[in-house]
Amino acid sequence: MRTKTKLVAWTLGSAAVVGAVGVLSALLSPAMAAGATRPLAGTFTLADGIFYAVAALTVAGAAAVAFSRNILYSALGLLASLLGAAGLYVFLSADFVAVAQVFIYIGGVLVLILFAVMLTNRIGEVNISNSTMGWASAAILCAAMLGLLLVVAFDVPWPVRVTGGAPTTAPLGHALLQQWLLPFELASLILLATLIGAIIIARKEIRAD
Amino acid sequence: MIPTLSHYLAVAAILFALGLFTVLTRRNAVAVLMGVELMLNAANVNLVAFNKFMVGGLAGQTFALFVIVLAAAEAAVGLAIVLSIFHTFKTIDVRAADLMRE
Amino acid sequence: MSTTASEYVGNIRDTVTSFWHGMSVTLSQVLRRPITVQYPDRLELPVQDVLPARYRGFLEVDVDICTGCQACERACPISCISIELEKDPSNPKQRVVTQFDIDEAKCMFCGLCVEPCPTGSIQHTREFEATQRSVRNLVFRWADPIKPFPVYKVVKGAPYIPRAPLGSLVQALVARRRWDAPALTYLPPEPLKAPPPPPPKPAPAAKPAAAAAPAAPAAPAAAKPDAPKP
Amino acid sequence: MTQFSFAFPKPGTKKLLVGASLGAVIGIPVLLACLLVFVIPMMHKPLFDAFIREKLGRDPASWAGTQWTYGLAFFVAGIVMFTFAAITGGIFSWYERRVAARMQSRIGPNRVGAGGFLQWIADAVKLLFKEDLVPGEADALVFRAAPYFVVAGMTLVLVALPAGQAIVVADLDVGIFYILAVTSFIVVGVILSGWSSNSKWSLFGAIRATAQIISYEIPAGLAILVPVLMAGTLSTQGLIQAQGGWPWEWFFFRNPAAAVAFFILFISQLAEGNRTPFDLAEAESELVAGYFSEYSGFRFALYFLVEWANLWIIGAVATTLFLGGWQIPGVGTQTWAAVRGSGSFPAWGWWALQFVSLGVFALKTLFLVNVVIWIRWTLPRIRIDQMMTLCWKYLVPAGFAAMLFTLIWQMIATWAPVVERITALAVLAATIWVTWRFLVQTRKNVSLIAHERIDLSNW
Amino acid sequence: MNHATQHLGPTVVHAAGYLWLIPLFPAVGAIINSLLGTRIQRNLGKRWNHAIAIGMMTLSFLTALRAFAQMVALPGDERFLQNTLWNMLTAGQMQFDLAFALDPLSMMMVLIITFIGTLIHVFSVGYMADEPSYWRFFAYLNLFVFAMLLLVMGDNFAVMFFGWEGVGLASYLLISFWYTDIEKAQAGMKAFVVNRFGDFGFILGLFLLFWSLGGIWEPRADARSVTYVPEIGYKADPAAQNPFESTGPRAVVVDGHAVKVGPTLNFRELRDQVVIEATGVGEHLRHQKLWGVALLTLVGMLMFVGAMGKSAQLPLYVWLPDAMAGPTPVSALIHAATMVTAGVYMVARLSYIYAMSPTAMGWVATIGVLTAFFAATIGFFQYDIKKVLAYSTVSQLGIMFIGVGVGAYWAGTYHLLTHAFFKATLFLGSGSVILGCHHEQDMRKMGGLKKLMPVTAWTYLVATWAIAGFPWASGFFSKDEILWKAFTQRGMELFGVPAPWLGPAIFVIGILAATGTSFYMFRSYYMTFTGHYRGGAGHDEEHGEDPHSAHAAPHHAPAAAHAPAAAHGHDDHAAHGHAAPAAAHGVHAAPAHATHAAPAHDDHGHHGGPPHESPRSITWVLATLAFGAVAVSFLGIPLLWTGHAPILEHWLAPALPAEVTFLHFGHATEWLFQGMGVAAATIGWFFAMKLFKDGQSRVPHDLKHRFFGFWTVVYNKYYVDEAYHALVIRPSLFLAAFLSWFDQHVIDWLVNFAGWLARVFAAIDDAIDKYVVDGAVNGVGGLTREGGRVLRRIETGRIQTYLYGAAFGSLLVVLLNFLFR
Repeated sequence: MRTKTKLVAWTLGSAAVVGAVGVLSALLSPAMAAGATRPLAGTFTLADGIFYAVAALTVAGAAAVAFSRNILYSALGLLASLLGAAGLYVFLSADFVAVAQVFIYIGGVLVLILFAVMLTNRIGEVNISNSTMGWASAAILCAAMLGLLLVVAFDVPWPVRVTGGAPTTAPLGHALLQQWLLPFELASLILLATLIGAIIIARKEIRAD
Repeated sequence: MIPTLSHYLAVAAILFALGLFTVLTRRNAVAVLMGVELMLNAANVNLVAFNKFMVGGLAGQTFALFVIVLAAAEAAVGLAIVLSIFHTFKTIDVRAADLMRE
Repeated sequence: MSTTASEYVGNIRDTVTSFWHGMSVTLSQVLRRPITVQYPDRLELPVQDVLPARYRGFLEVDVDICTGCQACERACPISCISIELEKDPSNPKQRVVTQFDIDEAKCMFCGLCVEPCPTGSIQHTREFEATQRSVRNLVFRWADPIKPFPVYKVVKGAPYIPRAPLGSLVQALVARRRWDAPALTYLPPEPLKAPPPPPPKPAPAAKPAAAAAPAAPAAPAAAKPDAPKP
Repeated sequence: MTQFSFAFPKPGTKKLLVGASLGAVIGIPVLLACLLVFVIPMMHKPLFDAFIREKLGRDPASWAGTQWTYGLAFFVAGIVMFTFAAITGGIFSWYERRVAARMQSRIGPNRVGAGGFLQWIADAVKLLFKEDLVPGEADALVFRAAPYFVVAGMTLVLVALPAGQAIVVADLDVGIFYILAVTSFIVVGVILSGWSSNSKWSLFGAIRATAQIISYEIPAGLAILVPVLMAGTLSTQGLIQAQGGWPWEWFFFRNPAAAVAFFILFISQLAEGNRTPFDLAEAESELVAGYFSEYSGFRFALYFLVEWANLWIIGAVATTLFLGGWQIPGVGTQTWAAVRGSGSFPAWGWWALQFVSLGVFALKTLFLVNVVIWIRWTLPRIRIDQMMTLCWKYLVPAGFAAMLFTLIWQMIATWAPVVERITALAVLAATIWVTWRFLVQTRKNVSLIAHERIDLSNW
Repeated sequence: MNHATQHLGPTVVHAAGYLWLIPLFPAVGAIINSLLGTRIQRNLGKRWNHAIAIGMMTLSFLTALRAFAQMVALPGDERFLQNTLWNMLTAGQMQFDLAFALDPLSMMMVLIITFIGTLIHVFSVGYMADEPSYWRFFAYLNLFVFAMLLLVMGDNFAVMFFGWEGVGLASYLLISFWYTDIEKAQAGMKAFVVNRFGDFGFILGLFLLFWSLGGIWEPRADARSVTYVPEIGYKADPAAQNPFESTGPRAVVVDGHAVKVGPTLNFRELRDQVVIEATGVGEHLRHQKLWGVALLTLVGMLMFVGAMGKSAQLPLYVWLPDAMAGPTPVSALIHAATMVTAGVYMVARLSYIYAMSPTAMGWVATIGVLTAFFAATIGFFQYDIKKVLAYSTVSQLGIMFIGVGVGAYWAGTYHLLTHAFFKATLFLGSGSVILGCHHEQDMRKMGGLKKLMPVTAWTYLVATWAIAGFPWASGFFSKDEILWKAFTQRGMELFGVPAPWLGPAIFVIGILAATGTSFYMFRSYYMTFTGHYRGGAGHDEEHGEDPHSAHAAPHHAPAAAHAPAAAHGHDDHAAHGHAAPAAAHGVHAAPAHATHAAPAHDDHGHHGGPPHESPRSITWVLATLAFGAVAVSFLGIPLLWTGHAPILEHWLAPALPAEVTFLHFGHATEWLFQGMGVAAATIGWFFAMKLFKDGQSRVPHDLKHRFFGFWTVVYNKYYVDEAYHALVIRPSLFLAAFLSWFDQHVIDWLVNFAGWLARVFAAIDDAIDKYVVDGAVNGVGGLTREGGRVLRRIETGRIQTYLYGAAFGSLLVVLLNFLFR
């Protein structure tokens, strides 16, 4: 079946990308080359495997967003990508951010996007076109950008100082209400303004007869 | 092969590049929004990763939270605008809304 | 539409009180005995005996007093009755009924066929059980195409028309057919399939059974066990 | 009038069937309980390490197989939890049909097994063997994937949902927030299934369901904030540990606003679970079955599984947040510690006590499940505007009010804890009185019809 | 006559920051009732409408009392409370603050307004009980009180003028309160239009005064010793570097006090610079002439024109009788007690201006006495009780103007005070009678009400007693003081000619008017309250067909056509074209019923039942006012009786700085004149009693037939309305028609011609424009357009394009950074 093969190809491709990045990192990273805390060919833990799986999920989702012909599949890809990002946050011991990511992005933004997709198409139209333009130039630019970023990621000797691991929810709450109180309140204000603005923009115009 | 900061940055880079690609190539405004979300997510991953591996504390996570919140706001307003455009032009092709161009 | 404060509070109060009473009512239902009668193994009498007298169950045709007028066929709104009449080859003056099929699966038990029957031959019974493996087997065939029955002539001046006890004929018919009998193969037609090459006519006496199914393969072997025996 | 006899089971029923049913009735829950009690606590790191150290004789820190064993254990735990959800959902489906029948003076399923208990297995088997149809014009991939989102949303909740003192797969730091978050998978699944079916009924049902779920997340979140504020933690176990075993130590009674919040949460959960009276999304008369109209066979079974497994989740979340969770009256932290013993692997008494805590939790949850079923057969479906009115004009303001009241209440309770105790007793007394009045009313309702008596035969 | 002003210093001002509250309260009441009144009335009941209005009035009155207490505590010549809220306008030297001030004069006015106003609000509760738009009535009443308070409390002319126009508006609204009746709406309009005539004069006078105070007139050779030089003030203000910095020229007077001189709108500044001799402004003004006429005379006369309109003097009095179309409380409050006295108040407030111009004084006094007499004669033969009172009001206002005209400012003001009380009593009494008689206003339909409405009768009698000028009721003291002062004033001039005979002449006519007053007031009393009731048990027999329609078109046969004493009496007052009775019978028929349907009259029909006493809220108000009408007399017991100046004169002295000289006569003469006043009152009373007591005498009837022509003329108010129509309205219409013709034929032709010329020029200009200017412009435009066409390629308006730029740019920057680091 076509979809099924495509799905498999997609998964394999994403895994390949992630694996390639891993290999690239082994070759490029000065920290790795210098033999950092853990040996390069050390034990491959379950957690590492899960990390790569999550990374592959993220990348696959993003690829689906970028390349899918059907915008709903793009949305599904976005879901996967966001979920993968949440997984990455868990790995980065930012569990509150991870859950917030799931809550807000998947529960809010993604649902909004799905709604928008459905509201801007005829009801019941399954095959929603998602045409593209300027494919080649965009590909060149993005490849350049990606290359640059990857070089930066692997070539710069980042002064790594691993922290964290402790639960962050309660400290985050304190930080938000003490250190970051003003941004917090501003964010709430922005949300309120957004809410009102979105309602006003989106509703049908009421003509003053 | 052990995930380090560089790995997270690489994932973020890929996310960003794909997001950029989406924004550049898509005609559908909703898809463009999705690309923006991807790029925001890349930034978020970077924020949290740097927070974990270099900075410490909670600033990175806090900012990631703020970015998430602002992304939600952006999505709400963006989609409202998309709906408005749809009502006006009966399409959400980003090339359609060029009344101001000529 | 604006709501005043008292209306607002009143709504909440109404909700709570209606909840209270409604929940109480349903709970009291739980605490009562169910009134459903379990069928059939919890009944002391046969269910047909406790049904109301005018219950409309399966249609029954007493072929002995059927005049072959086809009034019931015409009356049937969904055409579940199909009747075929022929002249008796032996007696050209006598007409015989070669087919009297009632599709009980289609029948909606409206009783319109009963009304025009001049002799009361066709009647609703109180029978309703005829579980069959195939829905096709719910076609009750009252006329044997091999042995068609002659139409009844009403005897003038007769005080009454003798009729078999209501239900006995159906019971006999049902009892004759096993629940897992093989399905009739010629009903109903399968319209979407391309008509297979016409099979050889099964038997010279076997008339095309159903008006609507000329093209169905009618395997004689399959049809045999079904044929109602007089 | 004909005299009918009612006897259960009917004389002549096969002894084997009765035995099997009874065995299932008793055995399945016991089996589930055993699985939960013995498998889930092992997910906790110290216990797991102790297990490896003492039972397997390896050093968990250096043994290479630790992580794989751990992964395997998680896999097992996942299967256990999913099985638990599936079986609970199945039993609930039978139970609901029985209760529904009784509320309508019927008998309900009574053919498969004694009392029809095995009906849900029969239904499941039937659905599994039905053809898995995909409508011709549907988007096949999404159509097939959508049920899994829904199931994932339901199952992921079970990760952080406690069922006993140590019976929680992962006591997350953000537990209740996590539960709220993963519920949104259901929304995605619903909207995808509705859209991909390429049927207007499905799409309308999906959009209704989505609007309903995301609307009611707001009052639910506000109501959840009340116990969170009282406990000062988001962790589900932390929330339960902040309460006590006796009713007056429950959040429900400790704070009048919490009682209000309980009802808000309960109503919101009904709405989020698409339970009557909020089952607009699957309003049969209008939308056939809503977003899963086009599904059949196994995928249909998944939707139904989620629907009934949600019953447990509804009850469990409310129990966790407001009704003291698994806290056994009179058993405090010291008792738990004493029973556990000093060894790294707990003593048997601890495991036994886990059973008790599971029983307590299940009892409270099942009570709420009963209420949910009861409500379904009491109230008619409400209109969509009424639903939105209820959410935005009543529950949301009430939720805010409850939250603000709780903020003040916590200050008062910190200042004078006795106030909280007095309130708890007063609210408890009021609840008991209301319950008593309710029972009296029910008794009256029973005897309103002549010659009717309370009759619980033929269950 | 030597008009030496007093040697006064500048006004000492005491701050009173709460003064703004006094007008604020009624304003708030008006706003509440006008914006929310319908809802209040519908949802909460009428109770709340009047509760708000009365509550606000009470608060205002209490605040006024507080101000009074503060003022009493001050030394006599420092009694000036001031409260500036904010500056509203500054233009050149004109400064216009929103400011309130209270001096003893305005204090008295404020107390009258708030006290009587409150009482009349209370009265209205009963009187208007059935009115559907109850809220509107109270909103208007509060609005009126607000405007009136602005008028009397304004610190400058602008605020006063706001109030001046505001009371006009409120009066208009209230007269045409039942605006569905065209007659009433027209009555309101008439009042409004007539008042505009007066206001025109007033505002002209104001401009003239403002202008005359400016420093335009340099010292001239012909003017003698004009010392007013604006630069003095500028030089005296050491802080000011240039004229614009100083708030105006100032003149230093005693003790380093600087007094602003020059144009001003502020009463205090005006008074200071005019009254204080050291400034020289007074001298300057006195000798100023405009077109050969003394400027102050012009100012005084023009301003008095405004007063004529507002205070209903000859010839602008015509609106006041028609104003009786409004509800009776309105007549009492606005058209008797407060608004119509605004003119008197204005003259008193500007006493220092008038005192400097004997011609203006003579003008005021003459107009006043003529009005007093003229209105009194009309009052003799009126049958409508409210008309009688209306003409009486006009007459009494004339007497007040005699007072302020001859320079007895305090006496005029005192008469204002007393008149406020007794006329309010009379009007409210008439309202009570009208209510009791089921909206009957014709006195011939009354009679014998004394037994039926004892409280009303007694209060009416007391007020009549007071207005007639019998001792120990307030009217006596004020009226006699005015007439005595008129007699002793010999300094007035008439059109620049000294007329020492004017004072005695005014006295003679005034005493005649007083006699007339006594006569017609007692006539109305006797006709109304004595004898037997002539109205029948209702007047169904008259109005049986349809009272409303019958009176909606009150143009019946003229009065002369048949004997007016005939049964169908309504024709008579219907014939003179006024609307009041129609109002009372027609539109207003319904409202009053619930009020007097109190306990005993549940079942009386449309007009049924005998007259009855009014409800408690009305009688209490009547009693209070009647008591006041007697009690205020102690304020003005003359010097002759007690040996010291009357309390009110003493109180008002600081506010009335003008010093007018009077002749001095012996005590015996004074006693004699007081005796004459009593005698006049007694004569009037005697004849009234003889002729009208108990309705027995046939003499009035016979006299009427004897002098029927005369009677008709007087009864029709000397045909003044008709004269107005012939002399003012028709010429106006004719003039308008002529101007219209002129406009259409002459001016239009000129305009068209100008247009043609312009077109010719435009054509020439167009050619230049097209080929010279446009060429340049188009060249520039074309250049820009071509440039834009090239440049706009990069402005696609598409986000992607910009993103390309941004991404490529950032890439470039990073790459450069890598290359050159």
